[in-house]
Amino acid sequence: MNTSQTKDICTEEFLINMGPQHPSTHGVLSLELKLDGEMIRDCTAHIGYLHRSMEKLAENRTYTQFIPYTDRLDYVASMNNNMGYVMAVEKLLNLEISDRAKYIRVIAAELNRIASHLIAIGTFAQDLGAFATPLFYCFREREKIIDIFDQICGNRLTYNYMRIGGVQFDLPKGIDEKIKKFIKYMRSKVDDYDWLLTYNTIFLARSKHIGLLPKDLAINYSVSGPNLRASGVKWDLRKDEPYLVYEKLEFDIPVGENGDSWDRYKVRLEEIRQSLKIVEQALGALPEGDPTVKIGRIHKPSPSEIYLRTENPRGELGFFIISDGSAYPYRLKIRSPSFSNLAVLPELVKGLKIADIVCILGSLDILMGETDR
Amino acid sequence: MRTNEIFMAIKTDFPEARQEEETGAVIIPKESLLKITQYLKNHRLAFDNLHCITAIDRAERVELAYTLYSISEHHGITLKIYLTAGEENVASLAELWKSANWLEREVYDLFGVIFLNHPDLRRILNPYDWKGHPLRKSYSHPEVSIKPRL
Amino acid sequence: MLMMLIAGIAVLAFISASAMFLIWWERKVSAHIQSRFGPMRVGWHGVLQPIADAVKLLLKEDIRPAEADKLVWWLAPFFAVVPPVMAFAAIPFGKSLIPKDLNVGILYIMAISSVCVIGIFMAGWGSNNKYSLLGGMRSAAQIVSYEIPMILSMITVVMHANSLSMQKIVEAQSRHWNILHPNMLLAALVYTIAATAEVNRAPFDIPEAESELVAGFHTEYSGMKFAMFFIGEYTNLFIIAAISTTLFFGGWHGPFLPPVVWFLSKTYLCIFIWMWVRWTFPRARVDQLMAFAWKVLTPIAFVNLAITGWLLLK
Amino acid sequence: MAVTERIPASKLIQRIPGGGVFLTTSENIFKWGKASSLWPMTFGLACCAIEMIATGASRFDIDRFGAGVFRASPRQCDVMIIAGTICVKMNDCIQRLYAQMPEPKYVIAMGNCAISGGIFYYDTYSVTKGTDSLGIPVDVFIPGCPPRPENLLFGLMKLQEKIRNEKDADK
Repeated sequence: MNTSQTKDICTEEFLINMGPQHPSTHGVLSLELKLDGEMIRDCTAHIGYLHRSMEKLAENRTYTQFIPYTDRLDYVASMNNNMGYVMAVEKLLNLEISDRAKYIRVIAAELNRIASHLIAIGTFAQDLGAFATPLFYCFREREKIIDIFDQICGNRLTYNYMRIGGVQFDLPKGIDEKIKKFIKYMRSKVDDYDWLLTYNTIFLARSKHIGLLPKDLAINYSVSGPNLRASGVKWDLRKDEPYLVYEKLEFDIPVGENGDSWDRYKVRLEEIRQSLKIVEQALGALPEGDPTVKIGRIHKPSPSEIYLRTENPRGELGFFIISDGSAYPYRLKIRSPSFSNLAVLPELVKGLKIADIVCILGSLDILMGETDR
Repeated sequence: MRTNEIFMAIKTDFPEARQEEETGAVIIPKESLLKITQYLKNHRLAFDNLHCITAIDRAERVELAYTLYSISEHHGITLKIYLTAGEENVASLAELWKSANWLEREVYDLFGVIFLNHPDLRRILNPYDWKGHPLRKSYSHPEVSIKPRL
Repeated sequence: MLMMLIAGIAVLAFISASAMFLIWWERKVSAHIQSRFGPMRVGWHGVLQPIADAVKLLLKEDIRPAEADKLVWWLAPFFAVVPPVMAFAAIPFGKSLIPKDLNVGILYIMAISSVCVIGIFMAGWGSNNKYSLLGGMRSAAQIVSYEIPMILSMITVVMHANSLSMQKIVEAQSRHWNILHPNMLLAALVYTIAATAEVNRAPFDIPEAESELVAGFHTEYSGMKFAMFFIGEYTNLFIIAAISTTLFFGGWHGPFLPPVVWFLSKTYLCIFIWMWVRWTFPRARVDQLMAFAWKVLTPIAFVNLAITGWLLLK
Repeated sequence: MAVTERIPASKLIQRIPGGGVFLTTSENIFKWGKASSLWPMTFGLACCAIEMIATGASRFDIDRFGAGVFRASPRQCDVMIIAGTICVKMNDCIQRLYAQMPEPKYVIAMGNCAISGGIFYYDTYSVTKGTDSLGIPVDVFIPGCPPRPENLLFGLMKLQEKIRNEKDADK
């Protein structure tokens, strides 16, 4: 092998397509990786495989008809989407809702936040290779929340529970014992996860210092939600721009230190504990009254524009609604948190291994229904 | 800081800014977009978070609404640009805020607004060989069946 | 000659039965760990499930990718199944129940079971698929680097029994099992970790990493070829469990029950531990795995070797 | 190359005495084997995927029917559960996946979107209206938005029933 031959021996980079159908892309996301052996040189994300043209469709639906579509945006936290949309329309109509409806909305949204974080933690552990066991434990807890929602509004995943001006049904009779029982059960389970998963050596080795998202880069990419708080930015809409009854409730905001995948997981785990505290207080302070809606279903708001954002489990969900006086919105823009959270991925991944991109994608907890709208 | 205080601060340095009556958004001409956004970002107003870009297809013009927020100062503002029907192109803010990269690609994909010197202006949501810009009011697609209105 | 034939057929029957049983047992153990039931509808408690799987895999269309490296691709499953089956020749089931008591028993088993890495690498290269290629390369690196601590921990046992033959190793433990010596315990630990990596299971299953490389080296295999990899993996699992009982847990020694029962129960206990580990731990990354093998396991194995030598010469 | 006319093996065996009995029993065994070990593909599109995972999880445990082994690569699975909305960009991916599956393969269309485009039937330019318009033969349709896990299990049982009384044995 004389020297002339050794010159042209070089390792080629090859292109690998973590295509739309891949066990750990959380839905239909296609990542095109340029690999040098195991090292990732460059990654481009292709989204749009679940683009169901929600915004075009919204222009031909009345404000009430569009509520079920918001369930299918972030289909793991449907209550929070419903709440975000319905509050935006109420702001458009500057409609006041009864106190009991506000408390019910907070309880439903926080329970759904716990369910969404449970899925985030379960799929994150599954992406790190603990095949199915943590995921099925998280789903076992989530089934308990689903039973509560099943009793409240009759559906498992897409609840369509909130209406413009209140909620669809009042809480059924024995529901607060069931929620109290769940809160006690869930507190012991969250400690189990801490003991089982958080300080497991392989889990730490796989997720500590992987995918470091510095504070200013996170803000620059307008990342929001647990991913932003994990980078050390103490920003939560429920505290900084309080809506509904969050200012009356006392809870604190978990913040991570260096914004790596382990911190994002830890922030979500802590947020479950805070949400349990919120639900407990809201349940205690539930006023009497009739939360259901009395006014008609067709609303004709005066021509105007509003933008309202609420704290979704994945980040800040914003609705920009422009009305033109008719019963149909002129333009409805949905600002989805996963869209901006995913934009950070190509930046975090350069120079890491394939196993790390799966870990970072799992820790960012994106959801394709919301990204592609 | 309420929106009109922020508007007064902008008005002093950039006289050409106007305020929309009912929504309180700050309307600025297309040419001075880069200057104003740089001012907003680095000035004490510290708008460090471009939350979302909304395009509205009015009858006679296309409006671009930039929703800006500041995490340190706890305030926000909506910048608006009116693009006349003929030339719908505007400077890209991808260098100032990295979130603008994907947001602008989406507005290009659905509305056809061209963002000048954008890193890679491709479609993001529709297939790359898609004809037309779907969210335009004038857009019509053969297979779309329209749901009868109430 | 006839005896050899009967012994061969008996071992083959035992292998297929144990592979079927292990597949069913793994699904039930993993199900109960995840607080669910596992196969129930196919026969009593899903007992006929492996047979149903086998029948279905038999009927599957056998797809070969167009640009696959035909011969390499076709041979790969054989290289994954044949070595573990051949390794059964030197496993001591009972006092006289050993197919062939080679005087180099342990060396033979180790040599044979390192051939299956070639099978995995051929599968990775042959199926002309980037995921399989990555899986194949990962498995080559992993098995080669975990072979060293495994053999070193075996040598400590061989030094104690001062013979390579499996029967003599078992007889040397007639009074008390090897595991009771402290340095043997350390060797047993090193052996267990290295053996898990040898068989691509649990925290070290990076060659067929479900969540990263779709299905690793056997992405392109369907039908009976995929079943062969499946059976190869479980037979290999039985082999390393059998070796660990022979080396550390006193082979077929046991107070009342016949030796074969003792040997099988100890082996299946070891297999249960491996299954338990598989369904609880996340997966290590490639470079952490290699660093762990070279920087942690091999030094410990060498130190253990030195201590055993010093103890024996004292 | 000349395609020799293939005499089905079943015709030959029937001529041997007692061949018929052997054939029917072996046919039943094959069908029982295919029916009781249907390996689905991990292929969730939208909201129905979450319900599919919930079916695989501990409470509704699809593994009781032998269908719990979710294989990621299309080569090793028999049933493709299309769970969610099929969008225009996803069309050829689904067709390619269906083509990569080895022969005795079945398709379950789970949820209204997979059956007919569901609530995205009107006013959307980027949703294909149902799996049939992709030209993929669907064996079982499971309505619901999303269908409850019990529906999915019942759909699976219906598929197993369909396999059991299939006419030609070599499909």
